[in-house]
Parts: sequence; C-alpha cells; structure tokens
Amino acid sequence: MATQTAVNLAGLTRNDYKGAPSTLCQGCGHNSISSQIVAALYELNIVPENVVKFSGIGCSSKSPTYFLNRSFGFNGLHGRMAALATGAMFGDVTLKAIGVSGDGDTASIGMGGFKHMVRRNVPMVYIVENNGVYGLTKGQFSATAEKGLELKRQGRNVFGPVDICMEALASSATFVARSFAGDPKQVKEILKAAFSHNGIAVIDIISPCVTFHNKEDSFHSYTWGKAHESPLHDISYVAPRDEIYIEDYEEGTTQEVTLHDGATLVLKKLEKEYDPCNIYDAYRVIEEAERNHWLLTGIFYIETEAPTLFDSHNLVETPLNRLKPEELRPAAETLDKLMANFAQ
Amino acid sequence: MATQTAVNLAGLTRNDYKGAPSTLCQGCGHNSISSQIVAALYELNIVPENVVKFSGIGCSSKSPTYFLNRSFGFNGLHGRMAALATGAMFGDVTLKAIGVSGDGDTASIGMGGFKHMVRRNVPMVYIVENNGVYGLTKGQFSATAEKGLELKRQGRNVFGPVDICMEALASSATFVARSFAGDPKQVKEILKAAFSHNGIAVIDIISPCVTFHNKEDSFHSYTWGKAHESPLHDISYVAPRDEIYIEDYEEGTTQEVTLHDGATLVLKKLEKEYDPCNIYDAYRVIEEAERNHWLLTGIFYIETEAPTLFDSHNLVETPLNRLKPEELRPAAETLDKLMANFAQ
Amino acid sequence: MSQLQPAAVKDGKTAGKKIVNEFCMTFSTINGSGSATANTILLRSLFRMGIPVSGKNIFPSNIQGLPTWYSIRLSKKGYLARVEKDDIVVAMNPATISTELDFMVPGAVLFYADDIKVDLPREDIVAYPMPVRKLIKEAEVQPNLRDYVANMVYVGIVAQMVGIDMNVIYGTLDHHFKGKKKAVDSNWAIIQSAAKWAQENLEKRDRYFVEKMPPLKDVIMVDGNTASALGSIYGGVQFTAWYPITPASSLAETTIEYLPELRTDPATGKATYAVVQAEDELAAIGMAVGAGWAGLRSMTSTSGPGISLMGEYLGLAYYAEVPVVVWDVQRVGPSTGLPTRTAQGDLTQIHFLSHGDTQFVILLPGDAKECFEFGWKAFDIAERLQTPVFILTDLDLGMNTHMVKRFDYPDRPMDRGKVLWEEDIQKLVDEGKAWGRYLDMDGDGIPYRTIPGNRNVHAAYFTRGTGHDEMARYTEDQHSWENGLNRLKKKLEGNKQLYPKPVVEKMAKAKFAIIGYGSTGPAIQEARDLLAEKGIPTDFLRIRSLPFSDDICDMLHAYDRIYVVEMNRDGQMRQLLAMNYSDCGAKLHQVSHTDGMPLSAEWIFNTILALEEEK
Amino acid sequence: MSQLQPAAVKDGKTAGKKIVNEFCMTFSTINGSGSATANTILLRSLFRMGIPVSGKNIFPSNIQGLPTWYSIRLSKKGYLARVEKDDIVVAMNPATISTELDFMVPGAVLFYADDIKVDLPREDIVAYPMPVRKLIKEAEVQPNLRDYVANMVYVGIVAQMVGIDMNVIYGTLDHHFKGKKKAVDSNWAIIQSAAKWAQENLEKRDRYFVEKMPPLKDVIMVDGNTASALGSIYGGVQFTAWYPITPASSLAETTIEYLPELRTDPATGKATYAVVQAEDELAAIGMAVGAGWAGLRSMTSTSGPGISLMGEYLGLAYYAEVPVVVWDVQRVGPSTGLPTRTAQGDLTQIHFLSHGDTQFVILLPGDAKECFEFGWKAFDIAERLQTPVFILTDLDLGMNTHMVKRFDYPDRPMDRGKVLWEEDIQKLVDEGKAWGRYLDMDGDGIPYRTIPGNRNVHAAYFTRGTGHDEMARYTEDQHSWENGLNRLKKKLEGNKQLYPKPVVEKMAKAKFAIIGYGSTGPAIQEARDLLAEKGIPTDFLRIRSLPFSDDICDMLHAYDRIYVVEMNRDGQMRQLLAMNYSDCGAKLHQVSHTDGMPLSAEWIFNTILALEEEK
Ligand SMILES: Cc1ncc(C[n+]2csc(CCOP(=O)(O)OP(=O)(O)O)c2C)c(N)n1
Ligand SMILES: Cc1ncc(C[n+]2csc(CCOP(=O)(O)OP(=O)(O)O)c2C)c(N)n1
Ligand code: SF4
Ligand code: SF4
Ligand SMILES: [Mg+2]
Ligand SMILES: [Mg+2]
Repeated sequence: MATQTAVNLAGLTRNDYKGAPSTLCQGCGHNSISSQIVAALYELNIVPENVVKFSGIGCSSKSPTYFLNRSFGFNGLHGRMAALATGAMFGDVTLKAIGVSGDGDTASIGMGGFKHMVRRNVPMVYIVENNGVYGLTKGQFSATAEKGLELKRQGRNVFGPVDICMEALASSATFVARSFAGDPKQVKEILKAAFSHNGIAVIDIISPCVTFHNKEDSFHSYTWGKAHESPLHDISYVAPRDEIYIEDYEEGTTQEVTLHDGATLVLKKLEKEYDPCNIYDAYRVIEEAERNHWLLTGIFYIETEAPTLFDSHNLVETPLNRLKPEELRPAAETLDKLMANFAQ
Repeated sequence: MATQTAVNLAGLTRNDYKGAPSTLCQGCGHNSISSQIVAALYELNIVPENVVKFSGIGCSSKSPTYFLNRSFGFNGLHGRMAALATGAMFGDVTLKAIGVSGDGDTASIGMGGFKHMVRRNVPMVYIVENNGVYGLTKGQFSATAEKGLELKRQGRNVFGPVDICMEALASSATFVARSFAGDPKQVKEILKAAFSHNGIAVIDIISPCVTFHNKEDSFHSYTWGKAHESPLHDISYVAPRDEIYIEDYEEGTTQEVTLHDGATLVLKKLEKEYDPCNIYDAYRVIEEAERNHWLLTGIFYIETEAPTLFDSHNLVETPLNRLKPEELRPAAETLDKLMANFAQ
Repeated sequence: MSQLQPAAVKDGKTAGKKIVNEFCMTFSTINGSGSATANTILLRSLFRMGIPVSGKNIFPSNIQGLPTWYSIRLSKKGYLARVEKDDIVVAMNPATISTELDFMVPGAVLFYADDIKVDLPREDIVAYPMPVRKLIKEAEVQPNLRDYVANMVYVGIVAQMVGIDMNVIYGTLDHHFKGKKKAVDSNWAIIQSAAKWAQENLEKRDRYFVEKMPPLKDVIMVDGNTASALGSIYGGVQFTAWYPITPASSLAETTIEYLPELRTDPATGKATYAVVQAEDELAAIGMAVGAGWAGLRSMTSTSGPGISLMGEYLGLAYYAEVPVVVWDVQRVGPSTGLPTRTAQGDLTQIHFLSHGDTQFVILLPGDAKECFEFGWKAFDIAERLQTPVFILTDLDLGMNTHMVKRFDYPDRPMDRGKVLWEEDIQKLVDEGKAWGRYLDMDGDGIPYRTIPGNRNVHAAYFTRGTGHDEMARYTEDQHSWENGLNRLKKKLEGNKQLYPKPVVEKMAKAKFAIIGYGSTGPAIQEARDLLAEKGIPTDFLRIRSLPFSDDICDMLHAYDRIYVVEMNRDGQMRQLLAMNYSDCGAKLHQVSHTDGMPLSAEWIFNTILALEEEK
Repeated sequence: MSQLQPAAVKDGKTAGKKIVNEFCMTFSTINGSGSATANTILLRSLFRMGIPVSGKNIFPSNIQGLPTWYSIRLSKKGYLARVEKDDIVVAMNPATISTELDFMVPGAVLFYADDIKVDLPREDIVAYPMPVRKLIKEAEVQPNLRDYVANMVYVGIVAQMVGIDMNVIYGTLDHHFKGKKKAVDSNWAIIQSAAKWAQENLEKRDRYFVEKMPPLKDVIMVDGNTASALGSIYGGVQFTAWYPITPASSLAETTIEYLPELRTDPATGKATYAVVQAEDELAAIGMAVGAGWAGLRSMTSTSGPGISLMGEYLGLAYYAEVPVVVWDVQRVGPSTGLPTRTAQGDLTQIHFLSHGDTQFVILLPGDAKECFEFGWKAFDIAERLQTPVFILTDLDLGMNTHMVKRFDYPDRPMDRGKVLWEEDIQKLVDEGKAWGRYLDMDGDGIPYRTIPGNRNVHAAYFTRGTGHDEMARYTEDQHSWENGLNRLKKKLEGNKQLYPKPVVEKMAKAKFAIIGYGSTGPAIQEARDLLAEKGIPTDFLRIRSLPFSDDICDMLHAYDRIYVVEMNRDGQMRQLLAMNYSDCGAKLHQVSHTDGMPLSAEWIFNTILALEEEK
C-alpha cells in the first residue's frame, strides 16, 4: 500500500511548490528563506500558477529559481527589479507577485527604483535578503553594511547602513516588516500576512552570507542574530476561513489586524507597547533600533486601506494580456473621424 | 564725485557675486532663490573663487548660471548631480560646494544618487528648488507633486509626494531644512547656516513655477505658500566674529547652535517646542506636516559633529589637483621590488 | 521712436514680378508669448486655401523670454523642406532683427512691430511697420493677455497684405478654439482691426501674394508625434511607460489625450491600456520590458539621453526575447546638446546599443503618415520576432506640423506572434511534443512563447538575461550559448519580409543614386529636382528599416556613385551601409551635416554638386 | 565503491614517446572548495622550473558547489593560448567526469579521486586513482578544512607523477603563504604524504613529464587586472570610482591593495588618492567625470553591463571635454550573459556609445605588460586630449595568470595636458590674449582648460553638456554647434601620434594578413605557425587603438585578403574596419566566434584554412 502524500486545500503537495536545486552556498540564509516561501504558499493554498516571481541580480536574486517551478519568473537586471515587476504586473493583475532582491540590489544600485515602486504601492511581496554584503561578486560592502565593518580586500566601511524599513516607510509603504532568516517561523508568518496584503509588502530579512560575512560579532551573522534578535511581537496568521484561537490569550496583550483578503493577523505583544497601525511608532522604533544596533523584528507598519497602483488605472476586468485584437484596435470609423478633423 | 560702491569684508561688491542674466520665466521662484544665494555669499564674505557650483538638468538646474560668474560650475546630467559633485569635490576639498537641483531632478530620476550622496555626508549645500512639477519639459508631474493635483495634459496625480526632508533624514543627513522662495529672509538665513555647516546641508525650498503650476490652491504656489507658511522658528545667523544680539530675547525662547566654522545659529522658537538637534522631533514634525498638508519651514535637523566623506579619506594637505607628477608616480625602485615578487 | 519709412524696392531684377504661393515667411517672436496660436492660424488658413505649406518652429530650450522663429513655407509645387532664406519676415523681437535681415532675399518683405528700432541697411527690402501697441490699446485687452494678442495683430496685417482669405481665417479660428465663441470673437476682433488698419494705411509695394488653389485631396495637417501616438493606439498599445523629454514628450502626452476616447470599454468606461509616467528612463524601459514580457503591446518614447540610459534593459530584451517598441524622437546630441533642435544622430548608437553582440530592428518613417503606419506595424514586428523594435523620428518630423496624405486604417489583422495559451500548451503536451521557450520549432529562428497568467501547469518558464538553453534552463554551456546567439541573428535576418522595404524613385538616365531616410526626404526630393534642372537626373532610395532589405544590396550594385544624405556629423547610415556591404563601401559618399536645422534642398544640391565636380 | 583498475595504454601510435613540457593539464573541481590555491601552487612551480606556462580558470557564476576547471598549459615552445584538448585531467568532481573524458587526447592521463565512480569507456587513457579521503583522514585535518586540503592531495600526486621538483613546490608554498609557517607546514605535510603515496603505489604508465628548463629571463607571472591596477597607479591615478562586477572587480580591489603602500606620503601617511565604491555604475562614472573635470587623474573599471549604464555620462564627457579613463574588462554578453566567461563583444558598443555623434579613444592591450603600459599612458592621452579613454581587456586577460615580460617603468614624464593655472591665466590676461575654454588656440583642436580651485578671477568657466561656444557660453547657434563638433573630431583624429601604433609581424612571402587585437594574440601567433607549417606564411597586424592608426590603411592596401580574428559573434573589429576603410571592405574577412572560451589556435587555423579553400 502506497503512502498518501499530504496535500493542501488546493490539492497540491509541497513538491508542487519546489524549485530547482539551489546553487547557493550551503548554509546561506537565502536558502532558508526560499524554504519558508514554499511553506507559506503551500499553507496558504495558493496555486503556483497564480504567482509570478521577480528578482534582480545577486545570490539572493537567484533564489526565485529555487522555489515555485510552476510559476513564471523573471530574473531581471541588477537593481532594476522594481520597474520590471511594475510593468509586468499590468499583464494580469489577478496574479500574486513576489520579488526577491538583495541589499546591494535594492539599497545600492536599486534605491531609486525601489523607492518609487513603494511609493506607487504596487501590490507585491518585496523581500530583501539582507546580508550587508555583495555575495555574488565576492564580498564587497553593500549599502546596508554596518558602520565600522571590516571585510577582506575592502577595508573598513565608514558609512552608516541604509535601513530598508525606514526607506520603505519614508516612501509610504503600506506593509513594512523585518525578520531574520534564523527565525523561520517568524519569516513564514510574516510572509503569509504579506501575501494577504493588497499593496506593497516590504520585508527586510536579515539573511547571513556564510561565505563572506558571517563573523560572530557582526550584525548580519547567524550567531549575532540568534543572540540578539528581539521580536516586537509574536505573529500568528489566521486564514480567512479559520477561527482565531490563540493560546495564552490575555486581555490587552494581543492586537488583531484584518487583512485585505479577510485573513487576520494576530500580534501578541512582547515587552514593548507597539501598534503597527501607528506610523509614528514605526518611525520611532526603527530609528531607535538602528541607533542602538538592535535586531528588532516584526511587522513595523501596516495600512490596509490604501489604494494600489492598479486601483488608479481603472482597468477592464479581463486581464489586459487576454484582450482580443478587436478590443485593442479602435474601429475604422474612429480613424475617419480623426482624419476629418485633421483635414482641410 | 563718484559714489562709492558698497563692498563686503572680502572687498567685493554685490556685482562680483552676480551671474549671467536669467533666462527663466519672470516671477519664477528659482530666480528669487538665486538672489538670496548671491546675498548670502556676499554677506558671508565668501570669495566666489572659493565656491564651486553644480546642478542637474531643469529650469532649477539652469540657476547656477545666474549667480557667481566667477565660480567654476558644472551643469551635469538630469538627476545625476550628486555623483558628479562627489567626484569633483575630491579635486580641491578647500572649495565650498553648492548644488542646485529640481524636484524632478532629485526626487524622480535622481533619487538614488541623492540618497547616497546624503549618506556619504558630502560637505555641500544641496538646494532643491521644489515646484512639484517639471518646468523645463512643460508641466508634467514630478515626484513631489501633491496627491490629487490636476495638470493640463497630465490628468490627476494619484501618488503621495516624496518629501525631500524626510528622505534626507532617512539617509542620515546632518542638516535638513525647508524654506519657501516667497520668504527670502528665511531662505537667506538658512543658506548662511548651511554654508557654515561641515557636511551635507539639504535645503528643500518650495519654489513656485509660475508658468505651469501656480494655482492658488496648490501647495507649490505663491499664493498658497504665502497664506500657509508656518515657520518652526525665527532664524538668525551670527557670523563667527559678531556678537550675538537678538532683539526680544526672552529666557527659554531661543536656542543657539554653534556651527562648524564658529558661527552661531540662533533659533527663536515660535509656537512649537522644537529642538533641531533631536532627530525624533524631526521625524515627527516632518511626518506631521506632510500628513496635514502644512508648509512648515525652518531647520528641522542639524548634527554638527558627524565626519564627512573627506574625513574618512585621510587626504594629503595639498589639494589633490595640485599635486606634482613626482608626488603621483611612485619611484622606479618600487616597481623593481614588485617585479621581483612577480618573477620566478 | 525711430520710425522707419517704407522704402521702395530697388532691386531691378526682381521688381515687378509677382510671386504667388511660392515663398517663405518667418515669424520672429519671443517664446512664452503665445505666438504658437497665431502661427498655427496662419499655417492652417493657407492649408485651407489649398496651398501646400509646411511650418517649422525653431525654439530655444527654455520656457519664456528667448527668441523663437516660426517659418511657413508655401509651395504650389509642393516642396515642403526647409529653405535657408526668408521672403517675408515678421519681426516682433527687437533682439534678433539684425540677424533676420541677413537671411532675407532681395526684394524681401519685413513686417515689424513699430516700437522696434530698425536700422535698415538694405535698400532691397520692403518694410512695413505694424502699430502693435496702438492696436492693442484700442482693442482694450486685459494687461495679462497683451503679449498674446500682439501676435494676432500680425496675423491680421500679414493676411491682409499677402491676401489670405479672411473667411478662411475665421474658420480656422473657430476650428482652433473648438468653437468657443468668446475666444474666437476676441481674437477675430483684433485680427480684423489689424487687417483694416493695414488696408487703410499700408500700400502694397512687394511682390508676394497668396491665391486659392484647388482643394488638397485626402491631405491632413499633423505633427509626427501625434501621428506616432495614433499609430500606437491603432496598433493596440496596451502599456506605455515614459519619462518626459523634449522632443518626445508630446508623443506620450498625445496617447494620454486620445486613449480615453478611443480605448475604453464603452459599457463600463474601463481602460484597455495603462500609461505610467516613470521616475526615469531606466524605469520606463524596465516597465515596458516587463509589460512586453507579460504579453502586452508595450512601448516607451524618449530621445537621445533616454536611449543612452536604456541600453542595459534593451540588451536583456534582445537576449531574453521580449517584444517592446521604443520611439526615439531624435534631437541634437551628443549629451544634452541642443534639446530643441533636430538631428539624425542616434542611428549607430542604437544599432550597437548594449554590450555584447546585439542587434536591433529599426524603423525609419519618412513622414507623419509613416509614423502612423510604422506605429502599428512595429507591434506586429516586435511580437512576431519577440524582440525590441525601435522607431526613429526626429524633432522636425515629430514636433512640426506637416502636410501629409491621410492615414490608412491598418490593412491587416494584428499579428500577436507565436503565443501559446493554455489549450495550445496542453495540445503539445497531449501530442507528446516538447515545448521549450527557446526552441526553434519552425526553423525560422522564432520560438514559441507563453505569457504569465497562462495557468497551464506546463506553461511557466523562467526568464533570464544569463545563459540559457532551448528549454530556458540556466546554462553556461558553450554550445548552448553560441547556438542561442546565432539563432537570434537568424531570427532578425531571416525574416526580413516583416520590415518595411525601401522606397525607390527613379529618373530616366540617372547618373547616380541618393540614399536617405527619415525626415530629410522632402529636402532630398527637392534637391533632386534642382539637380535634374542642371541636367543631372538621379535615383532615390529611401531606407525604411534595418536590418537592411535585400533590395538595398541590389541597388548598391547598380550604381557607380551613391550619395548618402543625412543629418549628422559622422554619416552614420553611410557607416552602416559600408559595414554591411563591404564590396560597395568605396562608392558610398557621405553627404551629412548637422547644425540643428532641418536639411535644406539647397545644401544637399550644392554639396552633391561639389562632390560631383571633385570626382 | 567501484574501484577502477588502472588500464594500460592501448594506443599504439603514441605509446612510448615521451612528452616533455608540452601538454595541458586540467583540474576539475567544485568551486568554493579552495582549489585555487592548489592550482596556483602548481602553476607557479612549473613557472619556477623555467617552463613557459599559462593557466586558465573556467568557473561558474556562483560561489560554491558548481563545476570549475583550471587548465595549465606547459609549452616549451612558448605557446600560451588555450588548447581544446586535455592531456592530463585531474578529476575531483564526480558530476563532470564524463564530459572531461570527451576532451582527452589519445594516451591522456586521468587522475581521479577514488571515491568517484568512473566508468572508463576509453582504453586509450591511463587512469590513476587518488585515495583522497584516506590521505585526508590520515592527515587528521579539521573537518572544515577537509575540502580545501583534498586539493593538496592532487598537488602531491600529480607533482610526483609528472616530476615537478618538490623543493620548488615548497618554495612556491612559502611564497604563496608569505612565509606564514603554520600554513606552509600543514599544506606541505599533505602534499608530501600524497607524493609519497603515489611513489609507493602508482606505477608510471603514461608519457607526460616535466623537466627543468633554463630560467626565464625578465619574465613575471601576473593577471591582467593586477597589471592594469599597477599601470593606473604608476600613471598617477588620483581618483577611482567603481562598482563591483565580475570580471572587473579585482582591478579596483588591487588598486585598493597597492595604493596605501605606493601612494601615501611617507612623512604623514596621508593619501594622494581616493577610491570610492559607488552605489552603481551611473554614479561611478558620474564621480569619475566629476573628478576628471576637477583636475584629477580619474578612472573607473567595469564590465559590459556597467558600460551600458555609463553611456549618458560619457557622452557628456566627450562633449564637455573631460578626461577620464574607463576600463572595460569584457565578459560574455548580451545582457548578464555569461559573467564568468570571456569575450570581445563590447567594441562596437563603445565605439558608438552615447547618443548623437560621439567618438571615443579605445586602447586594446594585448597582454598584461600592455595593461600596465596602457594603464599609465591612458591618463596622458585622456588629459592631453581632454576626452574619455577606454581600455578594453577581457576576462581571460584580466583574471587569468599570464607569463609576460616584466613591466617597464614609464619612459617619459607625465603629460598633464593643456592646463592653465593662476599664473598662466594671468599671463594671458596681461598679454591681452583672449582665453576661452573651447578656443582652439594652437590649431590642433585641443583647447586649454582651467581647473576648479584655480583662484584667478579670470579662470572660472561654466561647464555644460548643452551647446556652447568657444568661450564656454551657452548657445544654440548653428555654427557654434557645428564648429565645436567638428573640432572634437579633429581633436581625436588629428592627434593620432598619441595612440599606440599597431604591432606588425611579418613572414617572408606572406599569402595574406591576419588582424587581431587584445587577448587573442597568443592564439593567433600559434595559428600562424600552424599555417606556416602547412606552407602558408602570413603577416600579423595587432591593432592596439582606435581611432585607427594611419599605418593600418597602408597595411590594408598591401594585401589581397585579410582575416580579422576576434572573439564575438558579429565580427565587430571587421565591421569598424570596413566602415573606416570603405575601399578595403571587400577583402576583410570575418573570423569570429564566441562561446565564452578563449580562442584556440586550432580553431583559428581551421577556420582560416577553410576560408582559404573556399575562395
Ligand atoms: C549593472 C550591474 N552591475 C554590477 C553587477 C555585478 N553584480 C552582480 S550581483 C551584485 C551584488 C549583489 O549583491 P546583493 O544584491 O546584496 O545580493 P547577494 O549576492 O548579497 O545576495 C553585483 C554588484 C551586475 N550584475 N550588473
Ligand atoms: C535623461 C534625461 N531625461 C529627461 C530629460 C528631460 N528633462 C529636462 S529637465 C526635466 C525635468 C526637470 O524638472 P525639475 O528637476 O523639477 O526642474 P524644474 O524645471 O521644475 O525646475 C526633464 C525630464 C533630460 N534632460 N535627461
Ligand atoms: S556567497 Fe553568501 S550570499 Fe552568496 S550564496 Fe554564498 S552564502 Fe549566500
Ligand atoms: S517654467 Fe516654471 S520652473 Fe521653469 S522658469 Fe518658468 S516658472 Fe520657472
Ligand atoms: Mg547582499
Ligand atoms: Mg520642478
């Protein structure tokens, strides 16, 4: 008797969410994030054909090959994922988009495009696999490298790090989170919430580069992260159809946020009083964390009602890329009318 | 008997600070800013030969032709002033740099370069002549255009504006201010303080485009600005050699900040309790102003001690561009030594 | 105020001869003063009188206060190119009047605002003062409209003096202001009073007249950018990402203007298209490539500096095989150059754009009608070949108003190329056929593509600019690379039937051929007539696309000498021809020149003549 | 574990003949395993034995876990090009062993880690197992170092079997680890034990031997990027802005490595230079242009994708006349292509980079020595001509280690070009001479420039990419534009004495000429010898710069047939030659090919032979 393979509500196995074997280094943080993307989508019962993947160039940007073989994907140019994805998503706005970028890809060369994509609130899960270094080109400083960091061949970094979450916030992002590849459960829960969000969901995931930047005492390493990660809250994602049931429920210690598709985000507050719907709180804790060199994780900010880029375009119901020629070429009479107007 | 022309402490007349006649539209905010640049430098007794000017492309970016004829200047590419200036300033770090950009130039195409220049704390007065529109290409939306703005041929702007000051702050700018071309006195005082600052001084100046975007009810117009400008404080710049004397001095109502070159910035607080050395205050008021559509002006933030880009390079005293060939080409023996090492 | 006394025509040679519908008028004004309306009214009125006309605007790269010229050429013979001399100058700008005098032919006419000090050094010019201030004062115009209205004064006076039909002017006004009565009336009033003043006060002492001609059949007046925008719309454009830049902005802006009318669902009012103003050209092309990949008819429009920023993405589109249409409305470079002047200087750049071995399809419309035609055809070509297609126009073609045959509605259905949807993929699977994104199944170098949103489980593939094999898998394998790249070459060079063929015009016993392309056509045609008059008949080959049509090869072999006429310094088309047709290189002669002005027939004629004499 | 029994050589033809110092060894490993050190030790040891060697690294575009090959060619005749077949393969990667077998010559040798299952289909190969695991186990290596140490096992075994001097290996180890005793000892221990194992367990059944040769005089081993970095430093580079990209990164990184030692003030320890890692290539070139304008010897280094982003700024530098040096270490494009493979595919792109009519000086070093030489000369040329100068190398030249003559110290003083400082300007003023930034005072097309920081009141000017006249004033005037642009052409084409001339090598009674450039020189030279052996003597012209030297024109006229050999699909140099020398186009034949691998002599020989036969 053959063993039954487990399937999700979409009738798919975990295998259906897999990608090609990874060619990243063993132990690379990016690999563990890919696994959580697979897990999150499997658990969310999202059919891979309904997802489209994007990336730039870098080790991180290779990741989309390593999950969701059955989804279309486009590995674009270094630092230019934002524009590519923005244009591509107009093809069929019913698709869910996920983008994977690196800290070099997003915060160095890609800063401008990233900021403008966020500003347009393009509905997409935008993951920055942040290791503070250029992995694929062998260990130069990226713009998120911590000040004072020393790297072989590169000397000492004299600049303060770009804070992806702060940048997202300054550009009016509607979902801003930080996580740590060494905390897979949190990564997964945040991913699920992000997929339920209608708008840009920026997730800055500290993802150690074990080959070029994994010194115990550096912010982007596993060791440091494991020792210092400080979550703002415990995050549980509750699917639209499920009943909310949280252990250890205690008055005033949790906050619920209803997401676009009806799912609920349950945040169990830890230590700090924190309201992720309050933008001032977000600015404050991000700035505080940066200043004090804390690896503060969690969902910093979420705004569920903002219109997306597509809302403002008032598109026909049919996905644009399925329109028929006759829907695209105006009738001959219209040209006659125009010509009459241009004529003598 | 000829009339004596007034001269400043550098022995120069105002004329010595002039540029070519402006070819901008009559009444353009940019022209009034050029005048204040002339006035500030004249009053600061800065010799024009010690200044170097930069700009991108746009009406605003034409301005450097209209002041300081006796200074070198480089009108670069659209959106790419930051890099040009960063490289150029290495030539002679004793020069004072002023850059004039537009909102399109800085916040649309130039976003990435701008952010990275700020992050490097390149010592430069960086002025954004912000009119919320592309002037030179005839009235398209720029990234600082207010949400909901309607412009001829362009329709309605659906995106929130980029806030230059917020962006500067998020990139750890060390001097962040906003002013209004319709308030020449404030523009001038802020400029003076900026020239005394050792680091990047970002000044976002609302500067109406009278031709394409000057509707009474729009944020970037003269009329609206004049009616709604709300200064954080009264700003007085006191030169290093002068004694501080402020009228109406009242205990606790002023704050003094000593600038890099020994000058003092005296801020007379208006309405709000505000400390421009406190970054949280800065985030808060900028966010508040944006959200509430206030034209809040003044110096939002100043940090006088941060090292500049050049501090980290430990350059020789002589300006690099005056080094002699023998200081640049290593001696022949050094090559022999290297070759020995590469040989069998 | 030094009032200039009208001088009599002293040039014996030309005096007396009446010149009808064959001259050039230049209006010298200051930009930002609203003269565009006045000039348009005059241009259109002449057009309505059946006279072949063309208008060329020479404007500065600023918004207000600098010299601007607008030249209208009337030519009953139908010549529409720029001429280098003026017959009539209307001078509203004191700063430039002495320059204008230099360009006036003997017997020319000068209309000038009478508050300008004119020191007329030439006796062969007829000068008429225009009491602009006085007429405005009498008209009791609001102060803020005075500059604008001043231009209507010259409309009235010039119309009166050369004989433009006043009823036609009224009709044109009505058309221009879309029947808005108040605007029509107020402008009409001032035009009329100016005409009346001229009638009463000026004695006609010059030789220039306009006269009605038979109606121009099936002819329209339109600027190239509008034609391009409409061509794109009738080509079914679904996505445009653009960034403002002169002289391309009005192309995208015109799509914004017409799309809501032409391309929204009548029932729901919803759009079948999207236009995004990007944050820069890197983003514009990135978005356009993304949309092309996602199955949309996608385009961007820009000018030289934008192209220089788009190289990296276009190399990706070439290699990953993404259809996208790129308009380059050329201006004068290098660098920011002369943003408001015209040139054909981006040809070689685009041909060799992006690193590594790339190659791009380039279409070269010769007039506004072809802008429309190539506008819709470009999508067919791009989607059929799954590759970027460039369309090169220039400022002269794009921004000036041209007289041209009316546009023809597309004569064939849209070609969306080799696209596999769910059923198509399933059919292949069911038939046990292997589909690979980059597999050349038909032997024409063109693979089949699927489009995101295709929900068949076998449809998805991963797109990348890195090495990939026929199945779209990542590979660094030498042979996959080389085969892939060679197939791309085959794809573009083996399907030449898709590209517009050159247009050939012959004269009997032609001594040599002239090659040209784009906006210089009218000047070349006129120069050929001048040469023919000198006893030198020529043939003309107008190139309309790259990769070169095979016809060109035959043509090149048929002549001993070929002059390649273009508007750039380096003779870029000649360079490309010499490179492609090595055995003909020696007979290709460069006739090129770039100073920002459209080429004149005179310059082409003189240059070729000189080269002929040299040989 | 299927243990493969050593097979005897069966190929009768080759058996027995001893092959000394004339073969190729390939080490097949997995990247990230640290094999680079092992390979370098072997390469350098052979070099120290006086044997001409070259090493070529074929590595994937990832960091760890994928197949990597390192080939060492020994050639007592001095041939240094890539060969397509292997004589010896050292197989450490089970995944690729079957591929490797395909490339082995009859009689070849296979060393393989004995935990690899080898199914040896060929009887003509000698196979030696290597007990890698066992030896590592015995050596008691820390677990995290095992992969790395495994490579030292093959160093010992191969050295023992082909006869590399163990003392030399020790010396090389010492050199490699800069005398760090612990590292030297631990590696030495494993190498020795491996060699001992081989001595005791393997019977030599193959024909390959190395033997000491006389010392190579004045020869060094170095990679091109190091040579380029040093050339820049000895050229007095003051400012570098760069952005990481393979294969260019190590160029900038090497300047960072050497500058502190070579270019700080000994008294104060302060720097006479600055290196900035920019946020992208747009910024890198922007900074470099800024610094060049401000009077610094300024450069950037990148590869294809970076060049595609730099077009706009380089057009500005060309037109505004700013000196700057740009290194392009070419990799395979289009697009991201094969980032770790070599090509010469950016030539036409760069020649036509940026919109409008532009033109760039391009230097084409043929080996590491010329990388050094052109490195310093490029600054002289850039500053003399006030224009961007490109230096094109490629991955093979840049990243592989080459044997080359030692570098010569610059033989002439720096040329900072026509720069006016305070006194110079004052002198002109005092003499009543007008200076204008773009005034051609000497008639050579090169104006004088001042530099920001010059405090003379007359020194300043305003720099722009928009139209300007000789006095650097803004203008849209037609003649100023055209004159300015023509002067730029004259500047670059009228001062050709500044550019490196082509190198010509002749054979008596040459049947035709071969043209080549850059890293393909060694392969071409070897191919010429092969052709000569076939009775076809040839001449060779190695182009070293563009604009083309006048010598080239003469050369072209001297032959009936010319084969242009290069590493790209489109024959880019041939294209440029055909374009420039129209009358010679027909005799220029394309011999080009790009699959990511350096060209081999064999391929060149075969291709030319085939073309010769066709004709
Ligand atoms: C235009 C361009 N410049 C440079 C490169 C080289 N490059 C490839 S990946 C990379 C950096 C990647 O860093 P990051 O985004 O942080 O990703 P990681 O490898 O660290 O995951 C660079 C500079 C490129 N591919 N394209
Ligand atoms: C690469 C490039 N793209 C586009 C342009 C066209 N362009 C010139 S100025 C300008 C916008 C200027 O707007 P802004 O910076 O706000 O200046 P303003 O004119 O409003 O002062 C644009 C898009 C250009 N010069 N270069
Ligand atoms: S180099 Fe670093 S980022 Fe790249 S795959 Fe390896 S560990 Fe990950
Ligand atoms: S168009 Fe606007 S920004 Fe430009 S000069 Fe005129 S008023 Fe100023
Ligand atoms: Mg990284
Ligand atoms: Mg603006």
